Amino acid sequence: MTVPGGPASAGGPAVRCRSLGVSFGAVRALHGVSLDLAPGRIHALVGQNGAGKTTLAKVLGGLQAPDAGDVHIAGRKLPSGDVRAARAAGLAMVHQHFSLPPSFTVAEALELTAARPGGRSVYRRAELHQRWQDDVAEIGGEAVLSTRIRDLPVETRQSLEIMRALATEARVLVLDEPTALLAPAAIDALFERLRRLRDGGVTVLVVLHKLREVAAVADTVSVLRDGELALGPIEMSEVSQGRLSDAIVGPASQADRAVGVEAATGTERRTLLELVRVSSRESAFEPGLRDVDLRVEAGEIVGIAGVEGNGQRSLVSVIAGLDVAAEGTVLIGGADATRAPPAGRRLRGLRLVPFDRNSEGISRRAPLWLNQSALRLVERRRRRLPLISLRQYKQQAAMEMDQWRVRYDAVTQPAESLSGGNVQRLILSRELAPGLEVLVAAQPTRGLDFAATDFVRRSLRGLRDAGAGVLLVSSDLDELFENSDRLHVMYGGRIVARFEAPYDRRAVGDAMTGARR
Amino acid sequence: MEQILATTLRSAAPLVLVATAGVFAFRAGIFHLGLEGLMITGAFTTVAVGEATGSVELGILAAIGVCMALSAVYWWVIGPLGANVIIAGLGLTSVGLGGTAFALGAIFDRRGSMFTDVVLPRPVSGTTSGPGVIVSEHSILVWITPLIVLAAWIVLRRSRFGLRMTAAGEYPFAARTAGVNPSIVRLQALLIAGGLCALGGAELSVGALHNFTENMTNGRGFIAFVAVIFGAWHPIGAAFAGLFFGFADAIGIQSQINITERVPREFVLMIPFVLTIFAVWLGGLWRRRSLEAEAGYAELREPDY
Amino acid sequence: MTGSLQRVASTLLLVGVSFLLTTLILWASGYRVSEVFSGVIEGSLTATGAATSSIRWAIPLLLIGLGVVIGFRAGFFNIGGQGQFYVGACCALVVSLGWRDGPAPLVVLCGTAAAIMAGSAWSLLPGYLRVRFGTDEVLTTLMMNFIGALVLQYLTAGPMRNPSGTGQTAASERIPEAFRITDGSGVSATALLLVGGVAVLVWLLLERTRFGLTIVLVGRNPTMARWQGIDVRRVGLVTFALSGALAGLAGAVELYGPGARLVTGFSPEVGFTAVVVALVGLLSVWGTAAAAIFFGGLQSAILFLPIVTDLPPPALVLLHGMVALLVTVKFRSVRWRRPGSPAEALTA
Amino acid sequence: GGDDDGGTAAPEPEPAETPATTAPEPEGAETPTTAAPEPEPEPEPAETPTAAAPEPEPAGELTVALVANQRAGDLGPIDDLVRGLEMVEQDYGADITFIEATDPSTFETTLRNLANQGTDIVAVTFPPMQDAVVAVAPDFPETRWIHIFGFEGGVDNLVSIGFDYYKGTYLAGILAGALNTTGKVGFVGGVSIPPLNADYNAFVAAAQTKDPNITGEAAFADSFEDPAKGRELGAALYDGGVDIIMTDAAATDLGVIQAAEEKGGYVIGGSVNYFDSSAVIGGVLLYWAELLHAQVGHALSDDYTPGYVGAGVAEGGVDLVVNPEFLANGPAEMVEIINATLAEIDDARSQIKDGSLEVPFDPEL
Ligand SMILES: Nc1ncnc2c1ncn2[C@@H]1O[C@H](COP(=O)(O)OP(=O)(O)OP(=O)(O)O)[C@@H](O)[C@H]1O
Ligand SMILES: Nc1ncnc2c1ncn2[C@@H]1O[C@H](COP(=O)(O)OP(=O)(O)OP(=O)(O)O)[C@@H](O)[C@H]1O
Ligand SMILES: [Mg+2]
Ligand SMILES: [Mg+2]
Repeated sequence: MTVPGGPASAGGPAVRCRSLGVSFGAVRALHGVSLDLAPGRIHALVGQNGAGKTTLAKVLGGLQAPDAGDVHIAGRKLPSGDVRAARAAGLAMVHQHFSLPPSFTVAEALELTAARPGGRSVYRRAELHQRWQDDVAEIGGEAVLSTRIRDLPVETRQSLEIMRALATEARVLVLDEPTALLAPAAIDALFERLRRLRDGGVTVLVVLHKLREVAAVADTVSVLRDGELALGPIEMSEVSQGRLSDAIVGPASQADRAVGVEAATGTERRTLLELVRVSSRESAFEPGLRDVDLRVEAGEIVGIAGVEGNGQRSLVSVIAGLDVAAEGTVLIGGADATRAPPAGRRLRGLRLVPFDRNSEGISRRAPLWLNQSALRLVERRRRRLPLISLRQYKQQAAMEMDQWRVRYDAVTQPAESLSGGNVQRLILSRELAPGLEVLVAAQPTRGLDFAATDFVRRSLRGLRDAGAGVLLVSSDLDELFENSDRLHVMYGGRIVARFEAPYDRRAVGDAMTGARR
Repeated sequence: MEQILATTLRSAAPLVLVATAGVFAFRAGIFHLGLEGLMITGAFTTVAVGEATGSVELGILAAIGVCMALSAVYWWVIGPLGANVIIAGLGLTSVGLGGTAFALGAIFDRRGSMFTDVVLPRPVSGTTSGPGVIVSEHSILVWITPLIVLAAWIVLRRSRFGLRMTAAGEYPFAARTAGVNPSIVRLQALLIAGGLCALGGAELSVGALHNFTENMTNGRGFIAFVAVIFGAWHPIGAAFAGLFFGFADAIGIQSQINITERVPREFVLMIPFVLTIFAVWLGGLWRRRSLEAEAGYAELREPDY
Repeated sequence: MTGSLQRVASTLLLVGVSFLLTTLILWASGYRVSEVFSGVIEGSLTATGAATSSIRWAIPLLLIGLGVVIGFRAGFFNIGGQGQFYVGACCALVVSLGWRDGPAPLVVLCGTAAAIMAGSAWSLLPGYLRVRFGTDEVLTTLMMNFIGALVLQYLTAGPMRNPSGTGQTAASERIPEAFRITDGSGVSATALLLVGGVAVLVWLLLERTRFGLTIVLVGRNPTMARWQGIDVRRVGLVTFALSGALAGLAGAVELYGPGARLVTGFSPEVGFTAVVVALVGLLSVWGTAAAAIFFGGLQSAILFLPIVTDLPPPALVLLHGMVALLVTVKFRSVRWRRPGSPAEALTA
Repeated sequence: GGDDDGGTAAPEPEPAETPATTAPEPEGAETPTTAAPEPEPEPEPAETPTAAAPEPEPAGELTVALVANQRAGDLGPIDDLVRGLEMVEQDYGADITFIEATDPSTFETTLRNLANQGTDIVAVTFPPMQDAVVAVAPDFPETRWIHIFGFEGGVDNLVSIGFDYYKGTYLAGILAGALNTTGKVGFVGGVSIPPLNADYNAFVAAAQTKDPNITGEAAFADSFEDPAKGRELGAALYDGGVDIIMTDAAATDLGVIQAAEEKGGYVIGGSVNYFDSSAVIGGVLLYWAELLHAQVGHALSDDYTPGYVGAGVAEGGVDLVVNPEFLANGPAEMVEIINATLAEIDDARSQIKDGSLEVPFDPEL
């Protein structure tokens, strides 16, 4: 259980991978990856969705035994697929997916995943809390220790994941897309922290998608493409942005083309979605809506900015019909839909990209084609026989997924076998299909690689140009600035500020933090 | 009243022991429907080995051993071999019920039942009136049961081992990221459960009685299973649920005797079941199970297709 | 297709292994094992009336099992088939004896309708508690089983007890012969058509309607289903009702078919066996049908075995247990990945 | 000692069929039967109304089956019947089959299977199987059917032997009433089904003839195989002021007897196998083994006559027997009362026989 102390032996890499290979059935997630990470630096790992980044991270962390090759840490070979050995060797991980059991209290989760040497294995609650009280200071202090993981807001959960990885005094820290769920300020704080760790001699490997973030934090960068190391590790100073994106996308690959979604109507100004003085009840970790007025017209993208947890979720839920507006009116396509069930709203052309793709967007254990076809199940169709053809469903699903370049093997595989970004593509392929009048997109590019991100944004703009209305809820200000025709800021369940392009980053930021009303 | 309490304790003890076994299994993520089979196996083995060796301690040890071995088989079938947890569990129950009855014939050439002199001691015995009745005529296992429940609570809720077990059951990925092999943890949980079922069976055959009778568990394993759910998978909760069912039994017995003007018997017999539904409903109102717990649970129950 | 062939083969193999293990135990205890094997074949297939009897036992298993399939697909662990079966049979009985002079087809129709409604009602109570309050349905449906058995006991020992004869049995009067759809063997063209028709309908519902797909989505992830605009509660209630209706129908078929009267505690295991059948059938309709026939054959064989062998009754329970313990063992393989799939083309 | 003071009113004994009676040796241990059921010590087997001498057929061909609707291992009727079946095997060289059919819906299939296999004689047990045997028997005229505890007389190849066990419990009730000191007598049944309810009512009615203030308490275990519950029921009854319990619950009885031993109460059971226990005063017995043996003989004989025969208290097929051990070693004052009551019981028995005493059959609780 001792952590190898002192700086790594001079000259030798902190982490050395030699010709790693991992296959899942016919998919080669990793192939011949050899990679040396110099000690005491921040290494970024980038690549498209499904390129194998998570798989590589898992191999390092001992969660996935490679089919070929091996991993050395500080010159010593790790037994393959052994989490404890990796941790004993001083490697800690922050996973792309949450890795703490929801019903555990924070203290219990820490004790489970980050137990330090010493401490009795049978404990009293008070004792346990004492053990961990210093660590949680920055995420809410002692009070948070007895909170259950499932009751924590997403960001806090993410911070906790990072915190518990650091708690073990790791010499090598691997973070898989740690920024995906964080607000800009939190990202800055995280990077600051990583730099401090680096300065303290810790070697960091961080999986990122946004090149801006890579530039901000990384010392070196490596690129995975189709399971192979396409570039790096190379000093940031030696690589241009263009070369990096070429390496990610690959020379032969063309940019995704936007999908031509035909919006149902022409471009005449028509209010597609309207909320009039809507209030709703608050939920566990979000304020309810308070007197929200909102209008989305045909041919425009309305952005919703705000620090997460300021009512964005309530807003989307009320529009989707999952929450009932306590007061006020919701109009969809000009007709009152305040009391309409979710299905009714879908029929009027409302499309949704939910916040949490894994729990709300897909059914992880259902086959891909069924996930893709979900929306077609609530459509009302006039037919003599209510019988359908599965083959037709599968074919159509395959077609639409191919159009969105979802990477999959067979339409019958369960959705959980897709990489994170591909799940998002699957959702988009379902929601951005004909019949769309107004789209509510919550964090539509979260977790997407940059090419896909660009693709999604262009698709949203394409939708707008074709006459649809889009409500874009995002925590990425650049995304909002680039795409929104109008921008609202939510704070504490209210819309506290409304902006028109061109935007003043400073003013928007002030509104988000409540500094401006 | 004293009698009702005494009956409650005696009827509850085997239920509580087996429910505690169920809690271990549930926490580790196994929807264990083989409890009944393990229980009857425990009851039989205690009597059989007790008779053969003349020692009740050896009988119980052997029962624990046999039940653990069966549990290991069960683990192997549902784990490495990937069989359906529920069906294999029901199968285990049939194997236990059929196997013990068969063994009774094959080994002892008996049919139906078998007496033994080798029984558990009773710390207090012979009290016939007053509050002393409450604690009288209970085998030592009844006395030990609360300690076992307490120990189970500490192990499950106040130890790293328990954290690992709960994590493995609730969210195997989390367990794996913590360097825990969920499969091994499940084996451990099943072994513990097997031992506890053996005790539950032994209490029935050499604690409350001094014989083994085919099928003598008479559905108690399933009632214990219900107690686990009723008790929200918590060792203390399940123990109280077991007590509740024991109490319902005692009340049922007393009401048979004391209610002279009879409502149709069947309706009286329905009362505990209706009460259980009501209690579960009410309990659900008080504390809605979390989505996550539910999802984990659904995954447990959800077979592949 | 090869996948399902593989499954069938592995199921058969596992059943063989179970038999082997059991016979090993029997052999070690000094029984003649060759008899057991031939007895199983005879008892389920070749002996006089054996095939019929296999089908007779398969019928209730199939009907209740299909209900289980519907419930499980929607994510509800409705194990209340036994109780629903009982109250279905009870209601059919009350109708049939209450209106014993009525025109046979009409009475049978009404009785069946009553059974279906009773079964759904018995299932809807836990169903409502589940979708409305999140009350655990495993527990409530289990409890409803016990209550259903008591309802049957009450009726057969009380108001519906056969008043003629000796009064020594908790059993109802027999229904008029005109009402019956089979003789004592439990198999007739009518019964087979009915059950086959129901199976086809269920298959169409599950595999060829949007509702069938909706059920799967709800079962896999209700949250996602809600986001997709699916009324999860309604789907839940409908599936509960359908499960109960099928079990209730099985009760009616039992009464109008082989039973002709109700006896307290008849077919006490059929509800649980149906759960096994549905799971062994991998929650597909035809798989369930095959599993029902298999378990019907097993039941028939188990009734037959003691006649031709010297096996003691517990050995049969043991055998049944062994089969259940092993029959769902999977030979794991990465099933959904085929070479030459689109993803391969993409990566190549 | 196999002698029985409350003996039957001398039906014709059939020594030919009486199994070798071994007097049970009282074992020193106070545990109830740890040994396999001893053959019936009763020297007088059940009267077979058609007293035909058996003429064993050439061995090897004959197949005889017994289908029981309860499980064996009850130390009671089923075990006795199995013993009778084994006697048939010995005496007639028959190939025997014993089947437990506990699920009523399997009765018909099982009977048909047996007949289809060419079984010569099929015996079935107890009233619940009546419908099945009546439905199946006519389809298989080659097979001769015996219904033990049945009431149907109109089938060509079926002999039904009817018992009136409740009249036996009536006799037990007289004894219980005489011995009772607490004003309460108890009854433990397996499941509250009509025949057991009737047994209980007759038992209490008889006790009340001794003292109209005596009340009865009935309790049911809802299982015939739950001795643990039997123990609690027994304990509750004794604690509730009952001093004598009539038990009628197969394997559940074992728990009731244990409760009696622990609580100092007394039991009247349903099997001679319980007589090892010092708490068992006696039993309402049927001579199952002998009856089956004799009926098989009858079915094989030339003057086979199908139809209904009564074999109840009046015919000597059901009787109250006092535990000889208890008479020898029981508390003196109780033995005295028992001896004093025997005459009265004899009276009741003969009144039942000549019809002057009508024991009510009341299947409702
Ligand atoms: N458990 C698994 N079973 C089958 N295939 C898998 C599994 N895990 C990953 N894959 C496949 O391996 C490939 C690499 O996946 P990985 O998760 O490493 O991608 P990634 O680079 O992390 O992508 P993203 O940016 O979307 O998270 C993908 O094609 C994915 O579908
Ligand atoms: N998975 C679950 N499903 C349903 N209810 C649960 C579940 N887990 C816990 N509960 C309920 O929440 C309560 C608290 O649960 P938990 O097991 O975490 O114990 P706790 O409050 O931490 O208690 P303790 O102090 O004993 O550790 C339990 O008593 C139970 O009622
Ligand atoms: Mg990833
Ligand atoms: Mg607590």
